[in-house]
Amino acid sequence: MIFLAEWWDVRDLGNAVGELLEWLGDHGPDWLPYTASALVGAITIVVFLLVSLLVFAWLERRLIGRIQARRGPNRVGPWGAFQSIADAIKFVTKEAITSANADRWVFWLAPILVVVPALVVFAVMPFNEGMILADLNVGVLFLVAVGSVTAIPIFMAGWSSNNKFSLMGAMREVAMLISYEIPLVLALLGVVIFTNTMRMNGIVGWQDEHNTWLIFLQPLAVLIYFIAGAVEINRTPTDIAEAESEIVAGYHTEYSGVKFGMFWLAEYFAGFAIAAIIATLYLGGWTLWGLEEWVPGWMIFLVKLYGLFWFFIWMRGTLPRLRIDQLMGFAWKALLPLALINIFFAGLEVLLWQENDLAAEAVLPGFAIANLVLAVVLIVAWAQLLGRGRPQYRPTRARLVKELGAVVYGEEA
Amino acid sequence: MTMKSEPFVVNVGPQHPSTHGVFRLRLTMDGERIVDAEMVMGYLHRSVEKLAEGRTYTQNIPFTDRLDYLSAMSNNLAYCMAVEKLMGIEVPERGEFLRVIMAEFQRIANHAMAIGSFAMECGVWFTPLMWMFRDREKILDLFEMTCGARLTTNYVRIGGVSFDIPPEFMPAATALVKELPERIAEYESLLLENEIILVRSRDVGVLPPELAIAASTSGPVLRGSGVMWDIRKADPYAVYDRLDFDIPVGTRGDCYDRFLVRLEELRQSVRILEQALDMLPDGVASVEVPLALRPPAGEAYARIEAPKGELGFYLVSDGSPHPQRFHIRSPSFINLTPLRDMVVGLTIPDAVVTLGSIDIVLGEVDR
Amino acid sequence: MSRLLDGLEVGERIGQRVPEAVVEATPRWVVVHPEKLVAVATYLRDEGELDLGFLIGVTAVDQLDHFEVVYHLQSISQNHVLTLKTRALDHKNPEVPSLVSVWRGAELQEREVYDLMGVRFAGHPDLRRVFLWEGFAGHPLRKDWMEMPGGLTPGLGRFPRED
Amino acid sequence: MEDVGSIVAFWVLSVVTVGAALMVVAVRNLIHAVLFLILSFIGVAGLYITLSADFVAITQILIYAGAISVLILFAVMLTPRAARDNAETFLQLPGLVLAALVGVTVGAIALVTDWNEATRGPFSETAAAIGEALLDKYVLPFEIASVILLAAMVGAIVLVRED
Repeated sequence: MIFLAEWWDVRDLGNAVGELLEWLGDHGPDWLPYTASALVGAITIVVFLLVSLLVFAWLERRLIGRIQARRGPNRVGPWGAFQSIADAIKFVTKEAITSANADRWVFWLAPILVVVPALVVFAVMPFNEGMILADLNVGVLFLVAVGSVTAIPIFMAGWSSNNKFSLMGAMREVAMLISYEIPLVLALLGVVIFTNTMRMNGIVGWQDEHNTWLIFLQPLAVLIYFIAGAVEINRTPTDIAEAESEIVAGYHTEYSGVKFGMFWLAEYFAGFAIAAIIATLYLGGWTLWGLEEWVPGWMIFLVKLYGLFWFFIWMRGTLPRLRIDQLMGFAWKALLPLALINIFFAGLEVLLWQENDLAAEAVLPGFAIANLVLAVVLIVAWAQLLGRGRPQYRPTRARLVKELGAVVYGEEA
Repeated sequence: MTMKSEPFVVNVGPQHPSTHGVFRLRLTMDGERIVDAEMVMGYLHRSVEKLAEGRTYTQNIPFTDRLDYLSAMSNNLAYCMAVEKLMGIEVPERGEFLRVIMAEFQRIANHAMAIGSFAMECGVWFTPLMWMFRDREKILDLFEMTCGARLTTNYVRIGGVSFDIPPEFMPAATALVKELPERIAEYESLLLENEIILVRSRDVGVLPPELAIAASTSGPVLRGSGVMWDIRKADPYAVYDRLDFDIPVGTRGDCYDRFLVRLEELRQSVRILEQALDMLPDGVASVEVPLALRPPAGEAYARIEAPKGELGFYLVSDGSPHPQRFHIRSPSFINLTPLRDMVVGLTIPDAVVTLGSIDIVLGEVDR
Repeated sequence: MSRLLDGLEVGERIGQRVPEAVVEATPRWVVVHPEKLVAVATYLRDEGELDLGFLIGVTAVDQLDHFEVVYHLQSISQNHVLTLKTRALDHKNPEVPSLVSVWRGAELQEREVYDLMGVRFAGHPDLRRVFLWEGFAGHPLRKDWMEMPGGLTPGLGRFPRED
Repeated sequence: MEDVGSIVAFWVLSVVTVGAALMVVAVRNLIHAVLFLILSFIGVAGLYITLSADFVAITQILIYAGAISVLILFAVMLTPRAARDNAETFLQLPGLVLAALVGVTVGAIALVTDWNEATRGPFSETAAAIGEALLDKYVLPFEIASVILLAAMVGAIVLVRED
């Protein structure tokens, strides 16, 4: 009985699948295991995402409730835990209105296509050593490519709605994605320079092998990637494309019911995707300095992923939103030069390392310290240059007076 | 090279998340820039001035609750002061102190809403608003304790107040006043030094003081432009002349300054409350006035520094039990006068922040 | 305390500067002729000692046979107030000059008065209705706005339980 | 191209690519045309995958579907509304002639060339090879291309500067 090999070992869910595929290969046509593995992987990813969504849609509201000194959902089920299911039922049962002047086909297609990029990203995401749907040798590039097409369904939604606010939101989104693509790619390039591979499992393996996480070697790149990623996923601090106080709901103003639910879904999926990318590339993926021998690797990965997603929730509950031109200026004036400097130093360090054939244990701590110092110095310098350094952007207080009738205008308090 | 673009019209409102109700701003855009702005209002017009002409002076007090429904106490106060001026009624000292206490609590509650929604206009996801709701809630609890209503209080009456405060009011109010400075420090740490709020509101929607005076703005909008003007000091009513407080003024006249002025007014209101609660005398809270008020023929204009600006009531009596003319000088409405000058040349996000910094309530704009 | 300017004294000063402008002056207010209104307002705003640069409010009162337009004025630097009035004697078609050129603050308020009371302000840059829609019949704050059956007018003649 | 999967994939992708390309010229709405163009780009990327050119395929999606299409969308959105349909123009006849010429040339080459039937080798990584070729053998064209792109970018910024 081949099934009884090791398949009950929870540390590696891949075992059971592997056994199944082997059995299929022995007993069926040769295309069968290929198809079966694709199906199993796809179903696993969708199920994982939907379950995470149900949990986090509720958890986020509870957490934001805590941040905002209120309770959050607490009526449906214990601690309101079934709130997301109630929401899902609401989305499905509500009427999905198509406005009279909408471009029907495009309007209908956009909410379907918008989910695709966020789903496809997980195809190259290693949940564990063997738990990866497609271990592409250009994995990092694949992430970037998939990220770059997210603009198109959003543009379709905004344009086909035939609403000025929708179109404005869509154009903002497209412009923003194009701008933030560049620092995003440059931040990922630092990883590739160090690990010398674009294969996701190879990057995780490199971090495991050198007993380090790339967040230590590339602190600036992580920050840049996190900010650019936050912009890409379009959640509240950087939700310029659906800024509710300005353009109502941006590109999905005209959507309702299950169509709106798809946008909402895609937003969460994209958030998980960005968190997964950071967890894999910068935080060692499914490895944790040997702990993966004892704890299932996918569990380590999920803890990292959810921990990072929590940062997005925290940001959402705290920060105001920049104006579109300020956000674009931030990409071009701050993130882009910082990313370029970061790449330059990463290349320099790797060159130094490889040319002199030094031992990794000797140089990597030095690089980590040097890069941390570099990150701090650059961030402080840029903040002085663009923000606080300018007199008008220093916080002031109202001046207190007792007399009446005079005017203080233009004087510094 | 100049880019040619077709101007297009964007309707911000009347159904829009950030117009504070059913206000409509018809913006003509040239690309990103606003080239013209037209205010369209009246969606909430309930003809209060006409209705009031058909009711007696006392019956009109509930109407004033529903003008600026976020600061009902102040509205009651201004109206009752106008009637008292018309009739020549003197209010007992305790009544005056209670009015000041309620008006200042109302100011804190109103500014909590104003600052919170201003922060939301800057794109925060509800957090400051919810934090401020905590304090507003406690203030509304005090109102409920005193007069049974939270929003439409109908508390200040002609000749005094409707009820004297219950015994549990003083401990609760003192505890709240002790707690508020900490809370305000918390808001300042969250909002005052927030770079994003700074870059969103600094030098946005600038209102120079000359225009602010010429356009009859009042309240935080006028003070944000650096004009030292506060009716509590300029034309003291109730017992404000016996209380010590400062007027916060801005120096640039932008949205950030208006926000700063409101933030500082919270502190000053707490100062006033500390003194007023301390000085509250014993005695009766109101004088008996006849139910059938027949003021002598004549006119009276009474005004107060409401949270949103100068709130005045102009009453003309012809000797009958109902006013011949009941005019409301509403600060929200008149503060909108320079809006067009402030938003032209800005983008939509800036216009929204500017509108938020003026702090309007549509019940008072449309009346 | 804001000082209430003596209407008689101010009326005299206006009379010296703009002859034949003052129709009536009492200690509490000054009534001027509508034709001289803009000149009087400009004088009140610019005269150094008066300096009434802040228009508190504009409103109108239906006095059944004529309309009275009331301006409350405030000096921010001197802290005194003055009530200025003018009368539109034609009750069917009341018209007074607009003061938007003197005080910007009159812009919305004159529109409001026009909308609800029907007083036309000549020279207003944008005199349209502000609360009611174009085409609304009549001006509701006028006492004769809605004639009720039997010649009654809306409003109470006496207090409900007075006798 | 022995295995069934590759052949099926090739035909499906070809139909999608060519069909979408035909729709680009056939549909009236310019935005629809751009969306079909994106579909065509993605089809080409799929064809690259069947040819084992993984790096080129991903780059095709990144550059064409992700960036070039957005560029075209911006170009369409910035044109006046009147010119935003795929109307018949006077360029129709020259276009047809040109298309016929290109078709004839491609067909002729396809028929004339003596094709080597390549057998599929093992799936190899192409990224490293492409990178080395770009920075070694073809470094001069690569650098010239980047300088031209930089000049174009600077020129674009200079053109739209407001002051």
